[in-house]
Amino acid sequence: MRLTDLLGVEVIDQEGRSAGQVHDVRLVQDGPLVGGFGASLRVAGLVVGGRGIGARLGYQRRKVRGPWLVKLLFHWLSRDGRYVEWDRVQTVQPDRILISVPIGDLSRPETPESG
Amino acid sequence: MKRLFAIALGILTAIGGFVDIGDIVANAETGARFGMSLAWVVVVGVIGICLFAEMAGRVATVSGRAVFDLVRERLGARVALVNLAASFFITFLTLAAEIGGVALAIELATSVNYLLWVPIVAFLVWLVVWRVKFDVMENVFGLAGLALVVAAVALWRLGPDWGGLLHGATHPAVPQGEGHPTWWFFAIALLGAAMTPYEVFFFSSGAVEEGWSRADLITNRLNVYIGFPLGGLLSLTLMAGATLFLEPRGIQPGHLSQVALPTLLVLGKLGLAMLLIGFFAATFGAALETGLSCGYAVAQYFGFQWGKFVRPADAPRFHLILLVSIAAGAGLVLTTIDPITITEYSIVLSAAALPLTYFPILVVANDPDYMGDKVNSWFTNALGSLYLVLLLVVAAATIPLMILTKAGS
Amino acid sequence: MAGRVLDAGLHLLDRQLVDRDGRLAGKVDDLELTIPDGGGPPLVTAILAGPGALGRRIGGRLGAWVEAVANRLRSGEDRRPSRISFAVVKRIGSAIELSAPKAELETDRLEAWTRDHIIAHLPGAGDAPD
Amino acid sequence: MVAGALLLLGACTGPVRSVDVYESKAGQTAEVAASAVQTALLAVDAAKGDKAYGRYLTQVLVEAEEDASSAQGTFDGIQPPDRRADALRGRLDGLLGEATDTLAELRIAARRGRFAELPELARPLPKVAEELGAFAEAHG
Repeated sequence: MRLTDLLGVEVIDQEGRSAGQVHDVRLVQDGPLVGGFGASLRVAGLVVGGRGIGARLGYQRRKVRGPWLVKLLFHWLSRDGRYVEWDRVQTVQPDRILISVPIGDLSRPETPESG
Repeated sequence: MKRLFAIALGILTAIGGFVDIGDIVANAETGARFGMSLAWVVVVGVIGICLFAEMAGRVATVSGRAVFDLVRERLGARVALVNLAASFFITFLTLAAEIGGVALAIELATSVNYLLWVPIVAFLVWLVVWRVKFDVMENVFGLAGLALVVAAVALWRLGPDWGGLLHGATHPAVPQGEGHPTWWFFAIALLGAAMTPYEVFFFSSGAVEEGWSRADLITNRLNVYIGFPLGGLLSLTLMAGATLFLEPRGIQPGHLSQVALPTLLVLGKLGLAMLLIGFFAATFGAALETGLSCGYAVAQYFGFQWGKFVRPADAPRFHLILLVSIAAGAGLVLTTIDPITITEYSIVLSAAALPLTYFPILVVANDPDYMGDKVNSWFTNALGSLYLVLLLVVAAATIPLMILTKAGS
Repeated sequence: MAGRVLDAGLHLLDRQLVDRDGRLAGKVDDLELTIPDGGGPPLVTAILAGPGALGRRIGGRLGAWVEAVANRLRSGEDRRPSRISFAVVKRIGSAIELSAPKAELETDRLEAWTRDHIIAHLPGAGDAPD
Repeated sequence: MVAGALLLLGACTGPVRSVDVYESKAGQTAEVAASAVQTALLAVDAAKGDKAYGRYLTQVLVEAEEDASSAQGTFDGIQPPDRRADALRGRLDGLLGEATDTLAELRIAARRGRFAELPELARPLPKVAEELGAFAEAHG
């Protein structure tokens, strides 16, 4: 599997409702050791939402403050963002990802502050 | 002392490096047609390029990442590719215009048709980017470009009605017999000439080429804040010369030779010789910068090794792009399309394309992951947001105005 | 054990690769995710770089074409993009630093080809930038 | 597409409009020619004061002649729509002819290095420039 097999794919809950597309994939560095890198990166969950515009600009992080006009705009654009824990992912298909949790119960994504 | 020398050198080369074929053509044409009524655009453009170049230089210095590297990081592979295609095309057009400009300057000195000079000029441009050390290249052509100061000397010697010029510049109004769309179209051309995207590609990549560190941030600021405004002043003297000599006679400059008329009528042969040297150095220097910028943009998008700080054999794809771009640029001029026409299109499209690179830089300059404590100040952000809106309006207005005015004709 | 948290798109994708000697070695065009033998969440096992991986990122007809051409160039081998094992990744910052020289990476082949077949033939290609 | 639309627009309009179009084209042509003549006059001034190199002067004069004659050529290629346009054409052609003839003489002299003769040869030019300017003003 590649990262691009997840990015941009529509996320659907058991009632067939869409939570939008995968905007990003959250990783945690706590997997088995690999070479000089240390613990490997493990997929922890999916950041999903309706509009993908500006997902890559990094305005989800609180420490990126300005310019406020731009920050405001992209905050508003990503207001319906949700986070799906990886253990809630049931199947990954080429055109959609099925999750076991109703989209109403999903939390807001808390983007890691430091990379 | 050595540091002071380095700063002075940086400022001087920034002045000489600011003016290129686009500034020469845009300022002379505007002065001849609209007098000083569009001088304010040069001021707006200079402030804009200072803002943009300072941010890009600071980002490159602190994070080691040049403009197109960041464009791709912030916009993703797909959007950044569209961005690359547009930016590369415009930079390439500018490269062709500069090669043509060098050939035209030599034609004026030799009376031998410029088309015969084009292959030779292209070869020399390639030879310099292939062989000559980065800082030598930058300093030699930047300093030689200062010969253009002769246009300012001529203006001074002439002792024109300064009050009248200033009045024209501070009371912008569309001259009689000219339409508003045309006036605004020329305003966009002037803005694009002052704020050309390649200047920023080159400036930020140059910071990496020269291995700038945080200690050089002050040099970055001084180069930009002193050098560029003085460069802008130099292009305004070309506008003033056209206002005084060409506008009253109804001369519409379509050739480089006409731009030189005001200077030689005041200063004679020596003035003419200096001006031609200035034209040559400014356009040749800009041909080097645009050629390198073609390579920088593509290599940075794909992550190829780029730069003149390594052996050519260690940056093979970068040097291949340079070689092909320069050859193709010469090819475009050899189709006998008037280099002045290429210049006119390149500066107008430059203005339209500015948000593509300006926006990602504005965003990254606010990101502490890259910048640490060197993120934008509130003042820079306030001004930066103002310019973002301005550049978006310009980008949206350019193509409709171009069609409406038949490209200002 | 709470490890460092990263967003793959924000912190890894499209970042510059820098080799052991500070040379630029391509971009992170995609990531290889592998589900461990015992099951569980996928692990990032490699960085995918080069046209074979980039094609899919670009998408559309152009992307498919880039990927097809890249696969063509890898004649005789399996049709997969060049990969860099995560074992040689040293640090993730504003660039991704690797612990290997780029000549040892399979992503270096196009660069090497351009050098050996074109640039090296021009006089002075190997001269140091004095 | 835009060019196509303009073409269509042009085809659908009546003769009155075409006369207007023709007149504005005539005005533009006069403007370009006037600009070329004025440029040549400045070059002659420079020659008089020995302010410029011969090669440069030659180049300026060659370009001025080219500009004027190419404007004339383009204008002559446009079909005048009616009698009134014929009259306009006749008047402008006379001026353009005078301009290009004189510019050609200047170019020939400059190519031969006879820069001292330029002021004498250029004597008709100020009047031509003035008339072209007035024509452009009246029909712009």
